[in-house]
Amino acid sequence: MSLLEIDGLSKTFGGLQALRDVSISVDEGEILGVIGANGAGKTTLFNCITGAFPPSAGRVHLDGKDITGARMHVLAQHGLVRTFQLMRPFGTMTALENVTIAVQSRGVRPERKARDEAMEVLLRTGLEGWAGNVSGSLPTAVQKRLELARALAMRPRVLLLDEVLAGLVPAERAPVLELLAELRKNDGVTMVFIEHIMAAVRQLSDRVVMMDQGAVLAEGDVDEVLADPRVISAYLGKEYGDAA
Amino acid sequence: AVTGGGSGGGDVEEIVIGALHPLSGANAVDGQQMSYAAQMAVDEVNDAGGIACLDGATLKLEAADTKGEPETGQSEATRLIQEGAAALVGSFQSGTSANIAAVAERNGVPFVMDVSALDSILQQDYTYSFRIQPSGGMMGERGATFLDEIVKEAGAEVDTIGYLYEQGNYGASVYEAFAAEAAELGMNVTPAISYDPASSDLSTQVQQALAEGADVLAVSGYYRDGLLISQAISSIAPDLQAVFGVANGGYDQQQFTVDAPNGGEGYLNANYQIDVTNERSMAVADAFEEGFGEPMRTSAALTYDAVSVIAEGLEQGCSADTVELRDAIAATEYEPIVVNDGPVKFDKTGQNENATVSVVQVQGGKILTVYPTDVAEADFVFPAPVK
Amino acid sequence: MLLEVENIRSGYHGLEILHEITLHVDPGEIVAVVGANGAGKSTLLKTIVGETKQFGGAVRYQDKTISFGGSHQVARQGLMLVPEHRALFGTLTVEENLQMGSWARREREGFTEQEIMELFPILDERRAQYAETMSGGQQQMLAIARALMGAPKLLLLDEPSTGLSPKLTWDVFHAVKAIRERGVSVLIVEQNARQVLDLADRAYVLESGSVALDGDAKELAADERVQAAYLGG
Amino acid sequence: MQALTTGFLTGGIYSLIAMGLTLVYGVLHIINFANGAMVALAMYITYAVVSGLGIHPYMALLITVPVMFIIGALLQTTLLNPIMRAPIHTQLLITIGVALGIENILLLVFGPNPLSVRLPGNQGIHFLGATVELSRIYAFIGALVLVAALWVLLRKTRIGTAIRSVAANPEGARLIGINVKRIYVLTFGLGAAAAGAAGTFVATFTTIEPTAGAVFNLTAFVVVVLGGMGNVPGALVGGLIVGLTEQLGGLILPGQSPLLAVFVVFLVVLFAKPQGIFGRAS
Amino acid sequence: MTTASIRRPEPPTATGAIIANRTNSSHRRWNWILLGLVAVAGISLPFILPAAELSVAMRVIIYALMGIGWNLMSGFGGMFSFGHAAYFGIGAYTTAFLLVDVGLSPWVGMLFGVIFAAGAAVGISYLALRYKLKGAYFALATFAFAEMLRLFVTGNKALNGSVGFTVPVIRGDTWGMFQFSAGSPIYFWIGTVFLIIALLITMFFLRSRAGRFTIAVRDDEMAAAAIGIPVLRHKLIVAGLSGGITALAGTLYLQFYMFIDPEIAFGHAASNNAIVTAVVGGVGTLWGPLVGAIIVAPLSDLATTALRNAPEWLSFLSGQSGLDVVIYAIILIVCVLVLPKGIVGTFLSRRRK
Ligand SMILES: Nc1ncnc2c1ncn2[C@@H]1O[C@H](COP(=O)(O)OP(=O)(O)OP(=O)(O)O)[C@@H](O)[C@H]1O
Ligand SMILES: Nc1ncnc2c1ncn2[C@@H]1O[C@H](COP(=O)(O)OP(=O)(O)OP(=O)(O)O)[C@@H](O)[C@H]1O
Ligand SMILES: [Mg+2]
Ligand SMILES: [Mg+2]
Repeated sequence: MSLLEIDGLSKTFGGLQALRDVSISVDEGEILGVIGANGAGKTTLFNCITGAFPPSAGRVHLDGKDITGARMHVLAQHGLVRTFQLMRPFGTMTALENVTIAVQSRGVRPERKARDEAMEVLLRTGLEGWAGNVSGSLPTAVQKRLELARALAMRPRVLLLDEVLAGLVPAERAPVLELLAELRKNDGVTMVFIEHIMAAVRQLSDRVVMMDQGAVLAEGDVDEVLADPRVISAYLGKEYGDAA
Repeated sequence: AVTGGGSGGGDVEEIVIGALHPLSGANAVDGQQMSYAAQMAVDEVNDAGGIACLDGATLKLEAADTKGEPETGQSEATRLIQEGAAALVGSFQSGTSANIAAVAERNGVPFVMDVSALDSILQQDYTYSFRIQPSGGMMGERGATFLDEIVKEAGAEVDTIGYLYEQGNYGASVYEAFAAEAAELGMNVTPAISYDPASSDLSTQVQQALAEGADVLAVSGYYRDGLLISQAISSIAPDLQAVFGVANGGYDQQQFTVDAPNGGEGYLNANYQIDVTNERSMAVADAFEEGFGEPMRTSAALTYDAVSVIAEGLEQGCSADTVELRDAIAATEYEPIVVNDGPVKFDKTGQNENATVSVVQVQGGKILTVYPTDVAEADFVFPAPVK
Repeated sequence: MLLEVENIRSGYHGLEILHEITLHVDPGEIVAVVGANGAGKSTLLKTIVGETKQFGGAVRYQDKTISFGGSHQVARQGLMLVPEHRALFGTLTVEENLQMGSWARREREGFTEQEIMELFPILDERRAQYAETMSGGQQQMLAIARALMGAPKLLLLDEPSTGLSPKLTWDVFHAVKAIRERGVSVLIVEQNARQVLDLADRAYVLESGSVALDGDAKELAADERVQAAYLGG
Repeated sequence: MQALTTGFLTGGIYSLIAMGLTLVYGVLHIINFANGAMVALAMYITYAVVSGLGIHPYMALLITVPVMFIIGALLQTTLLNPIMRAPIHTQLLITIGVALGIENILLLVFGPNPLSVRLPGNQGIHFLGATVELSRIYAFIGALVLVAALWVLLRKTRIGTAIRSVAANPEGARLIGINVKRIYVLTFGLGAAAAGAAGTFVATFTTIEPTAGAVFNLTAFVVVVLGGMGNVPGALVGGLIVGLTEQLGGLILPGQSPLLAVFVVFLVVLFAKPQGIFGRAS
Repeated sequence: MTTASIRRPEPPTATGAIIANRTNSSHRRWNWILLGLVAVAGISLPFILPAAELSVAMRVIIYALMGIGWNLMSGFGGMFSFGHAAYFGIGAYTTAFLLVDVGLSPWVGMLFGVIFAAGAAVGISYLALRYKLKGAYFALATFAFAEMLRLFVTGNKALNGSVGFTVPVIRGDTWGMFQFSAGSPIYFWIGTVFLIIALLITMFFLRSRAGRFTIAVRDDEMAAAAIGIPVLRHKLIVAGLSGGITALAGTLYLQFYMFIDPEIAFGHAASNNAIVTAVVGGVGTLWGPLVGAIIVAPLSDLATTALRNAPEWLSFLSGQSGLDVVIYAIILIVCVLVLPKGIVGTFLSRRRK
């Protein structure tokens, strides 16, 4: 039985059909990459899974339990945690406070203990030096990593990552990729990640789903999907095919 | 309690009277007139040699702006008392007066209300508050009586009275008293329509009030809404014998004859008024107009009377001590410049028991007192259909 | 020299982000600026157009000095920035966005509307669509097209490929080439160092608010320090 | 019938007054608490012009509209432009200050006596079983003309598109060469000019007092929200809804303020369509 | 080609975390010191101030309570309320009704007032949030609720309609009935206690987990939900606290002025005062509302007094009604233009540098 089961999910905004009958299942401990052109509905898929807004049709099961339309904070408490494509730090708080809050929301008391744990997460994500800085004016890359740190502080079982690498230069991507690999290995975290950077998709994912205009166009092994002519024409472009 | 004035002996040189009026805000027109009238009354006493029995002690007026807000009224009243006011006059808005009355009571300083119709202010068992003008209830009741008498004298027949009143407490209390009295006198008040004085159009309400074929339309409201009603009436052009204001704040203003359609010709209003048959009243009114540049409103005349009552109390009681002054005012009888059934005399709640109204009518662009006959300057016209 | 930046210092709320940066752009050039996140690339572009306050130094465009708050004036002189977050008029249609782009055009020669539509055919199809309902990639095209409508002499692009699919990234870089072929100079900031160094004539590497390296783009691409930090992975 | 007709015409007046409010909110995102006071100011200008020069009241539009435009532009330049980035409550506070200032300056200059402006030839006419004054019908037509004029300005002219651009994204507008502050000034000026036109029309059938505009503040807010904030034709429809609700509400709930019915409708609409009746979900 | 080495972005201060903790605890110490100062001032002021100024001092306290209430919901909770008159009015009216018509002590009335106002705040906010109202729409919805209450009370006979309530006068001091002789310093002392309680509530709230969560929700709702914080619950908690504190101001107002009517209680002037106080002092700061109240509450009196005792060459100005309000308005505008973040807000952001 798969851990996260998405079944026939659809979402319309006014006249726009952002998701059409999307069915995906993710096994425990698996890393699933999601690719697709801009506007394909990838972020919307995350939004519907995590209860940011209810899907128009379809069901989502986590661990066999129907979680369709459950509220985001409840899901987070059950270990279904996401990051945001556009960073959303608590801008008036320091980096440390941002993470401490996440630890506290798991019920960790007293504050000192929560702060110590948060500091560990910052160390792990290489953010320890920024702990005391107000998060709103941190550089984009740091905010990006803070986004990840905050999610990790929730000790997720399933982590939904929305373009965590976008905006990082290659040298900065490597440690993040390492961290994610390690998370799977040591903590057995299941991950679904949206990414436009193919190198990362190749390196990290066990399986890839390609979305186009709200629907799943291709699914399967990374190399298979990236070699699919439909994927090349809709997403990668022929130059990519040439270059590869 | 803090006492104002001096030590109550005869060695007082200057006695402070605090005047609290809305010098700004929506009712500043009246407030400014009233403040001026208070000064006039004070000047008159001083010019005549001050308070004789207190060795010619002079009066000093401290005017304060309530802005029409109860809390400002309260803090200004407190300040005036702290600065030694022996008595207060004021204040126009009932809410503000109620508040000042509480302050006066707690400080033991007499407070003479000029204008403020709300019946309940004097139903708190206060001992330091007095009121010159008739209460809302008194005005409604008298209004009905006088209307009935005018109709009878004119030999006309009025069965149905449509009634429009502003929904606030003033409109409602006047209307209720009027309706009760009218019922006794055998007139039908139906329908009675209340309205929001802040509305910008009242034609619907006017039409409703006329729905049962009213012979007379009675109106209790303020200036602005009164004017809107007159405009609606003139555009609907109903078949009315008369429009009869009951304690109406608009239909006895000179400005109304300028603003209203057709100069408001024929409009009647039963309200407290300056006594135009009294020479002293007219002298005061003339002096006022000369000094202030505008005709004296009745509200200002009431302030003049209120200050004069205090002066009278000082003279009678021979003391500026607030407690003694209170007793003196309670016992005073004073001939006012407004129409009154005899001298101003306070009952035990502090209400001027002789307070009454008279009926005015717009005739030839002038506002003339027409009833009761003994204070009238002209004959009433009835029926007086308006256009 | 079209644009000359001399020892510029700037930042936010009194905190200095850029330390004495000097660079220039000649007519007809594509100049790239690469650098890590937070290096101050966007700040540099914003400072050039006068959106962000200079603490010291000077920016000269066509030999005229640009000062803080002058962005609408410099746009009229043909210096246009397409910012990181595009700043489109979301509640206006594509057509209206383009129409507004020519606000500052004056008498300058430049792309005609028709030429722009040829460059970005998708926009022609979507003339009546509200800008905010376009997908990320389309919005990026529109933002560039809108700037081109103003007939710029120098176009500043801030990370035009961020968040775009590989295919759209190619499209955008093609467009940049086409723009240069029309004689418009381009100063482009990019994360995508490999592609941009391929495209550019010269490049600057920005680090912590200072220029760490500069020179010919191809040479920089071959530099091992650059390769390690920006081209690896 | 009377209620319907009156409601309709009153609604026109409300939308007339709300027009400037909605424009200013739409572009500047400022809740202009001083809108009512500006209407009052325009009424006094109308009065001064009519009684001073003896011209027809509607001719006063030629003066109130440009004068109010200038006043609005000055207010924006001096008071609001410096704080355009401040949070909404800070801007609100400035407009509260402006409202207090205008109302009390009027009191100082013109004194507290209510004034009025007479419209020559104004009379009641019968119309669909109801009686209405001509001046109100003219005001209604004025509202229609104003809506049409603003709509054409915003939708069909280059400067109008520029105004909408600034509303949509000030930074983007600046980057393509639009002088954003000047557009702000222009817009606030237009808002004030709309208040000016409203003031002149309303002056012909109501008494002129410093607080005469403020009594419309509440309803104007409601109208603006109903119509969708920043939506000019929406303000017209919102105005009509409020006018009708108020009149009919007065019939249904006698004794209660008719405004109560208006607020009930207001909340119902707000909850059903948070962006106003014509608001586009974003 | 220059030859500087290539580095990864480094934080400006490697010891950021330690600094953050230090400033935090020094903040806390300052808060206690200031609170002590408030207490000392509260006790001693009646002995220093002339009695006439005591009513101004009372107004400072009432404004401060309203500002603190508003600030909790709008400054820390991020929900811009334009209708705080509703809670102020509920506090005053509940007390007045229970006192005059039922004969209950104002202390009891106060308790009910606080409970009702908190309930109303929760209810109103729930409705507005449930339907996803934001920013100006949320503000106008709260405004509409306050107006509806005003109109409802105005038209309601059982609540004395537009007349309002007058507190029956009792001679002498009675703690039980919360009434003391006019000008008694006890009012001020009680007010000071209320003020300190409100400040303590704010302080402890901000320090508590719930408070931290609320700030997180204000900074970014979606992100807060994503890390498991129940957004709606925290918004409602802070709205309730806010309503309750504002109701305290209502009761205090009633007992001090001994009169309430619908316009005072529910009119938009009350909402405005709460906002003005907080904005002038500094929105989203602990001490902002109190500082704002100290400036704003006496302002109109100062303007009036200044005109009353105008110097010779300005004497033509005195007696001009409305002028004092104009001056008040000008001072207010200048205040906001010069310090858009408010007094405390500006002070804090200066110090941060
Ligand atoms: N709240 C919303 N209201 C209306 N339309 C929306 C909303 N959210 C997303 N959309 C639309 O749904 C479609 C899918 O958007 P989505 O954000 O899921 O794309 P994406 O695949 O994440 O793209 P990108 O790679 O650019 O982030 C787009 O056309 C977008 O405009
Ligand atoms: N509006 C702002 N207020 C305060 N600090 C800011 C602001 N914008 C940027 N910064 C800070 O300035 C520094 C440089 O930011 P800038 O956006 O210029 O970097 P960048 O090189 O463009 O990075 P990225 O690749 O992430 O876009 C960062 O530390 C950032 O936190
Ligand atoms: Mg996305
Ligand atoms: Mg950048």
